[in-house]
Amino acid sequence: DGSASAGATRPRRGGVLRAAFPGAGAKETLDPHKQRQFVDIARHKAMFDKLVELGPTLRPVPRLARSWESSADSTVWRFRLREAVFHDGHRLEPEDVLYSLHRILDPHAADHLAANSLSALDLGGCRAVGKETVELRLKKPSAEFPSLLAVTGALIVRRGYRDPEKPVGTGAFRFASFQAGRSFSAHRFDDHWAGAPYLDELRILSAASEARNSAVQAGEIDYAHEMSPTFARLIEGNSRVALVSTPLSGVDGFALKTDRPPFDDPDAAMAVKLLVDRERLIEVISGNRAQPGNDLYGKGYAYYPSHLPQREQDLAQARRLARRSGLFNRRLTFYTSTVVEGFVNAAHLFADMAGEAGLRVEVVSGPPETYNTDQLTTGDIGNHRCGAMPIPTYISERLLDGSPQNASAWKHPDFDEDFVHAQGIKKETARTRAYGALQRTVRDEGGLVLWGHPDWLNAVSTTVHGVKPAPPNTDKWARFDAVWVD
Amino acid sequence: MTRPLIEVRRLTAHAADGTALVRGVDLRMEAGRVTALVGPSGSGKTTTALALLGEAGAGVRLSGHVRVGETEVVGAHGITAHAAGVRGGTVAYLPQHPGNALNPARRIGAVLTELAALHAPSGGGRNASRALSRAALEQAQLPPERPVLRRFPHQFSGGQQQRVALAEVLACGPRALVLDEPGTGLDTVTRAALTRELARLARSGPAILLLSHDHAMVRALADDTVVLEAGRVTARGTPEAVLPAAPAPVTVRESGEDPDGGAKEHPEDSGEERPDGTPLLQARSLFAWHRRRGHNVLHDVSLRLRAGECVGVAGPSGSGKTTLARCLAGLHERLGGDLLLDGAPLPALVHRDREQKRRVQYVWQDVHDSFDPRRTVIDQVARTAVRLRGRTVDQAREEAGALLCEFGVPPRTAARPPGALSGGELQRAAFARAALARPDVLVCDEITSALDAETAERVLTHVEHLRTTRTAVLWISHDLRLMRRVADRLLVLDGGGLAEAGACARVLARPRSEATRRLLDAEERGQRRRTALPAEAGPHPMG
Amino acid sequence: MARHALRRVLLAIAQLTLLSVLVFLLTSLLPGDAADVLFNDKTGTEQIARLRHEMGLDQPPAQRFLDWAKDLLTGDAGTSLTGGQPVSGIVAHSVGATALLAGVTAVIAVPVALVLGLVTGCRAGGRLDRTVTAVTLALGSVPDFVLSLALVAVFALKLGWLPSTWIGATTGDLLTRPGLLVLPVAVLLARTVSQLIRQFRAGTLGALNSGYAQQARRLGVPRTRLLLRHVLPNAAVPGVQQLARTGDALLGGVLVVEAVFAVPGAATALIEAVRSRDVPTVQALTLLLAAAALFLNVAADLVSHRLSPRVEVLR
Amino acid sequence: MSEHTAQPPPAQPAAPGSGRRAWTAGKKGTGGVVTTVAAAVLFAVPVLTALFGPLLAPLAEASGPGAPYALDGRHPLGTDGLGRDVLALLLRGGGSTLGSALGAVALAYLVGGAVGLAAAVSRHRWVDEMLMRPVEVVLPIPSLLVISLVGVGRHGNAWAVTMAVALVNTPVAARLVRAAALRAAAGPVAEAMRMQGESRLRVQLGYVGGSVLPVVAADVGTRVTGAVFTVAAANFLGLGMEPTAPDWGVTIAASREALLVQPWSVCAPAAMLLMFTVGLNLLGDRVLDRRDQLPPRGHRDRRARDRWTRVRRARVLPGARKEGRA
Ligand SMILES: Nc1ncnc2c1ncn2[C@@H]1O[C@H](COP(=O)(O)OP(=O)(O)OP(=O)(O)O)[C@@H](O)[C@H]1O
Ligand SMILES: Nc1ncnc2c1ncn2[C@@H]1O[C@H](COP(=O)(O)OP(=O)(O)OP(=O)(O)O)[C@@H](O)[C@H]1O
Ligand SMILES: [Mg+2]
Ligand SMILES: [Mg+2]
Repeated sequence: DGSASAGATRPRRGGVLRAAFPGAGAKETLDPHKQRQFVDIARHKAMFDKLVELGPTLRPVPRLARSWESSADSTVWRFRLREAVFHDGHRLEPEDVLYSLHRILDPHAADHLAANSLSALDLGGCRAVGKETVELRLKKPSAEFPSLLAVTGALIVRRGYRDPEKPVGTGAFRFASFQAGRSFSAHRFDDHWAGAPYLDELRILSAASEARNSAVQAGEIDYAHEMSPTFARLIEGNSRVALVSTPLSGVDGFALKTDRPPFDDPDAAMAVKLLVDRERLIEVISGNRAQPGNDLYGKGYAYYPSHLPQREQDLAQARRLARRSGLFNRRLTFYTSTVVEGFVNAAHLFADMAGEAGLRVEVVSGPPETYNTDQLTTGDIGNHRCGAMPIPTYISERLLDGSPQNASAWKHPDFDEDFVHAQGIKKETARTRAYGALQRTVRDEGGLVLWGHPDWLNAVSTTVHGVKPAPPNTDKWARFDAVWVD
Repeated sequence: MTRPLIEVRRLTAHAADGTALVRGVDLRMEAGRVTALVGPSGSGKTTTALALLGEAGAGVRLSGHVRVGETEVVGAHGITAHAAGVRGGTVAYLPQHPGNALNPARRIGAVLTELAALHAPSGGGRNASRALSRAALEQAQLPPERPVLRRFPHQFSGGQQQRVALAEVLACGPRALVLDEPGTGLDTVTRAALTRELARLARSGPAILLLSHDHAMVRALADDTVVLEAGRVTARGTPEAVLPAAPAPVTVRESGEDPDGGAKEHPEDSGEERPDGTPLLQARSLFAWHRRRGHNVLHDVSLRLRAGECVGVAGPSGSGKTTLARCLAGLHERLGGDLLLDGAPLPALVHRDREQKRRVQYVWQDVHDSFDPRRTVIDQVARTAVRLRGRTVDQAREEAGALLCEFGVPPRTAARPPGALSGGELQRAAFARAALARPDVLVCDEITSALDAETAERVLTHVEHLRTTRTAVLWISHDLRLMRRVADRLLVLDGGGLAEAGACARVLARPRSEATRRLLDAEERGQRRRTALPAEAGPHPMG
Repeated sequence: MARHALRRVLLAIAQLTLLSVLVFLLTSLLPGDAADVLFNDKTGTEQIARLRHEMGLDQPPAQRFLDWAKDLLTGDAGTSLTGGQPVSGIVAHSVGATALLAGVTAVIAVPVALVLGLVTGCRAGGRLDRTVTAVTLALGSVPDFVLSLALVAVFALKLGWLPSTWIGATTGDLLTRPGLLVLPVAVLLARTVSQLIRQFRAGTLGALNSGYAQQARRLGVPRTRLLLRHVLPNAAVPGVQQLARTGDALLGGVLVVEAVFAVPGAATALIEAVRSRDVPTVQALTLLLAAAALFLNVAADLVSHRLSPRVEVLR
Repeated sequence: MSEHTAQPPPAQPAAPGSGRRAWTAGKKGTGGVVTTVAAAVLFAVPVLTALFGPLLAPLAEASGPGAPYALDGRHPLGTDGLGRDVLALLLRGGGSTLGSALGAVALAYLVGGAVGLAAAVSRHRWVDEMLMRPVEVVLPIPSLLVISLVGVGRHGNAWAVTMAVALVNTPVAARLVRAAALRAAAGPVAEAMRMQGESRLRVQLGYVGGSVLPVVAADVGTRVTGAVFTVAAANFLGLGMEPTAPDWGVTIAASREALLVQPWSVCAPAAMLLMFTVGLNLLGDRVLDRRDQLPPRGHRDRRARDRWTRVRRARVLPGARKEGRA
């Protein structure tokens, strides 16, 4: 299963593609540096390009940057640019890249999303080298810098870009119209550097899940993003709609707070890891559309230590460890929320499993709007979900002392040091080894119970071809350059 | 002999519990003739009259034969399906309680015009209907002016409402009119004018069935009289033959003598208060208004009531009698001036304590509206003794039952809901409800208007009895003859102001105000035979 | 009447003012603010603080309210905290669709309910009454989303007669494709009509049992006329009051309908704004909706006042 | 015309005596009884389920959890999204749904009705104003806003949502009751009762309340329905109870996507709610019709009261008998 392009006709020019994404109302924006929602990202992807994108295994792949190289200490990076043209005919130059980076890191624009990841840039030290190359200097060494340029919101805009209402990019589609929370449309850009797309027009529409469900079945839209496993069951055998299912598109799990009792004791955390019934969770929460997790992030991605044995449920051992660490005497709080569909279900399912093993878990539900922040301080256990990103990014965002989303409160200075060190290793095999060791530590002692890697489900009308499975946030995801309709 | 317009043969009516209400009544009504149906309260007059329209009260079964025009309205098996066809155009009925027969949400002009248009023989257009409706209003003794036409029913006094309802009936231009107590609530002047108008009307075509306790009116109008007693016809004939002889005129004017031979042995009363003793109830310079302050319907009215005294209030319809009564009862709160009970200020009803409530009681003019349609009458009457005199439920019930019996309302009747009582029965129940409080001040708003002489006598006897227990009575009535019997002093209201006050005998004998004189004149003329009337009829064309 | 109306309008303005304070207070009491929500998943405390400053959220609430009110008086509803676009634009874009849905629903619901209410009221207990009562009740008792999903499944997916959503449709499309309105309006009608019918029926029953209806019948007023001219004005009173509340009830229903049919409407916008603590947008939408509700209420009061003059006079 | 008189009058249905009867002919037939029984059954099934279901639920749960939205032989009504037995959910979930909806409406009517009654019955304009002005301020707040504010502010708290639903219904109830009560309270019957010294309570509840009853009864059913759906809509938005709570409304909202995959998971609880509201409304109608049709309350009251006094006399002081006769 997977791609809807199977048995496709020959690519054909022309036509309109109507793609629906979950909307975010007034929050939706045209400003590529403020993007936050999938629907924004999809829109911006049509109109803009990044220097670097992420490939299917979350390795950086060239986009506007044709190639790159770094100094020996990985502090100075040179990117050679493509011969790309903006929608207004202006040719892409290093100054555009520098302007974009300055704009992203503008201290007055607090809501530029990539600012955090790119804060390692030493803007003063960046410069153009000729007409084709841009040289970027970092404050501290990082062998992972190219993948940081692929983060959300790191799009390259035209020099002097100010009015978000008039977007000018190098993307495959030219802006036509936009209404926040409703619709967006863009036309084919014939001078696109990778060749013009097939579609005449791309419409990206916002709609809640109910509406996407029925609209894609009724043929009112051609592409529906983010569908549920129940929907997948519903359209089994439907000749008009096909499912594009992307395996390994992230991770589902639980986060145990390791900076306080009881989970500051690795035995207690291990007891929990051993008692969860991963199959049952996958069956219920992911509708059997997931692969079991091994308490490791990034299955199938670069740097994933795939040689480690799959962790299985072992109730006897779990009980032993629980008793030893005094888990039975405590009342555990599972702090959950409806922020993501399935969180509360998973929490209750977990509570049941834990209850069978003799643990007392109380599920408490918090406001979804601030869940991710609240979760950092509330409860002993929380939900954990993470989309696709490179493993080093994951570590830096979730497992370091200063990480903004350190849900398992994994705070170990030596771990942080090792990570910084690993990031600086230029040689890939050695770096892989170093990352592997770090991940292993977290798997055995950390507080992440990562039980599944769910499939990402999109629905596509059978008249649409060329939609490839790709994890969200990667290059081919929500990219409609190579899509055509009958 | 021509075939009569309406023919009733062996009409019987049975209540749900099997009681016979009407037992084999025969009746004929012919065009241009007035038939009067008289008889004591509760004798079945209303029941019989309703049968002409093919109607009966809740649970009442009719049988016999009623033919209206060519239509059989009641047959052996009860009301026929054709009955609806005669209503309005052929037979129009004026109900005994007109108050709730008027649509509260509609201006009276609109309804009148609508009815006129509905029953007009050949359309005639809007203007014709409007003219008809104005004519009807005029016949009913209301000025056919725009401000009146634009009023809502609640903006009329009791007597005015009666006339509005009558105007609605007349606007239909029916072939037969059934008028159930058309004279209740009307002052003597209006009543006389109405009587004249009805006489004219009868001659112009329709047959009229007149249900009335007012023998004067019956004498003045009726060609035939049918006396009903306990549901049976006991006498028939001309009014002279059937009715008791007309009483002597109320007053012998300018005689200076007490014409009633000293029925009341009070000393002459110049109308001024004796200086000694605080009055029981005193009103000083009362003003009252309805919609806007300043638009007063009572101006500067003062009165005093002493224990055991009965003060009568008379005056044309709409002169503010009910408003005055309601002020005293504490029901009308838009008022200025002082109210004193035993020298202490008397607040509005809501602020009265239980004792104050007990001491001042009021009997409604429109009794029908003052009873909860969902509870039995006896229950409602008895509550007074429970609440105001602390009796147990059973004691109160016994007392109420006894009192109602005294007034001629048997327990079995009182155990029904108000809708299943006759107009007079309900009026007596309302009186009993107030009397049960053993009040110090009893305000009676036309409480004998639906009663025949005999029944009224029972009520009067009780009023006398109350007075012997030092109860003061404020007696509002249009019946000046009765007033003379009952009242010590008389107040005459006109246009909201006090036209005259003084000893009853004096006022009736030597009226000083124009208003009183008019009322008395009309009364006097009303006593004369019908033949004496038409000369002075006004120019009111009909249809 | 005119004085009465003027009083009501002045009162409505006072009410709106009070309401805006109330709503502002309530939204301020919610956990978190727009900055928190905006950066919920990419937290950097320092970034949040900057953002908060930029949004003016670091000012005391009273100050913020006054600023907002001052701007509003000059006709400026402010800018959205989350999207940065003018609030007036958000309101303008979202209210139209909702107003259209609610309006069409009301235009259909009122006459239908009136007729059915009258007819069932005067045949209470009859077969027609029982049928209508049961059917409308049942329809009104099916949860909105179940009804919408079922209607979509049958009429859009199975039969293909009607479009299933408004996705991608513009307001102009509504005129050329009236089919878009059918299903959403049908869902909204189910509850509205059912409620209205009940009120009108009850009113009719009461009015028919009254003395004046009886007298009108005695005076030969034919059935239809009796119903329309005599009974209706009195029977309509409870229904009219209900009607005033229909706006609110519709809004609740509209939310579900907006989600299922992807209608870009005010209910969705309101919830979205509450979710993202976008106070200016919440305020603007609430005031607008409240003004609509007030308008309906005032209208209902005036109509009731006209329909039962007796009551107000007594006050 | 003359033909009519010549023929014998057509046999009559139940005497179309009073006007009302003529207009509502046929009420007395067997149809009425059938409807009453049907209404009672409709009403009783969900109520009994709500009351006694939890006792039976373990039986339904005996077969253990299944696959999500499965329709296998082990679960008579299949399973829900968490693989729980739908029948068991149905048995467990009535109390909270009916409880919170009824509770919210009852509270709304208790508070709002009292305010409305008091405002209507009070002869003081300022009392009326004082009571109704706040109500009028709250009235136009979109209930959606209140629900979402409460839902967001006090997340997942069933009580909070119940209170919010009650809150949004309170002003409505107040206005409705006031409007209906005003007519009665301003009428002569209320005046007469006051004149008789009846307590305020009796005037208000006994008479004015009684006159308001038809309007309220017509409203209560729809209001309960509305409350159920408001709660369900709150869940639909993720503002209400936990999405896993075994509550009918929650179950409907949570399983809505599976309407066509596992219809029972939505239809069974929806049917329960439907039966409840339809039954409730029909019963309300029946009671009202009966009230208008049968001999007035007084009859029944009196008999009941006589019986009661007799019992009391027989049991309590023998002296009371004498006193009673005195
Ligand atoms: N609600 C009202 N609004 C305006 N005017 C009213 C209202 N009620 C009564 N009126 C007017 O007030 C005046 C006095 O009315 P009131 O009822 O006191 O008269 P009355 O003397 O009792 O008459 P009747 O003998 O006909 O009963 C009348 O002219 C009447 O039209
Ligand atoms: N629906 C009813 N059910 C049972 N009895 C009734 C019903 N309506 C009236 N009655 C009784 O029938 C008798 C006759 O009533 P009816 O109204 O015809 O009297 P009436 O002659 O018009 O008296 P009044 O002069 O007092 O109006 C009364 O005793 C009354 O109590
Ligand atoms: Mg009578
Ligand atoms: Mg009067």
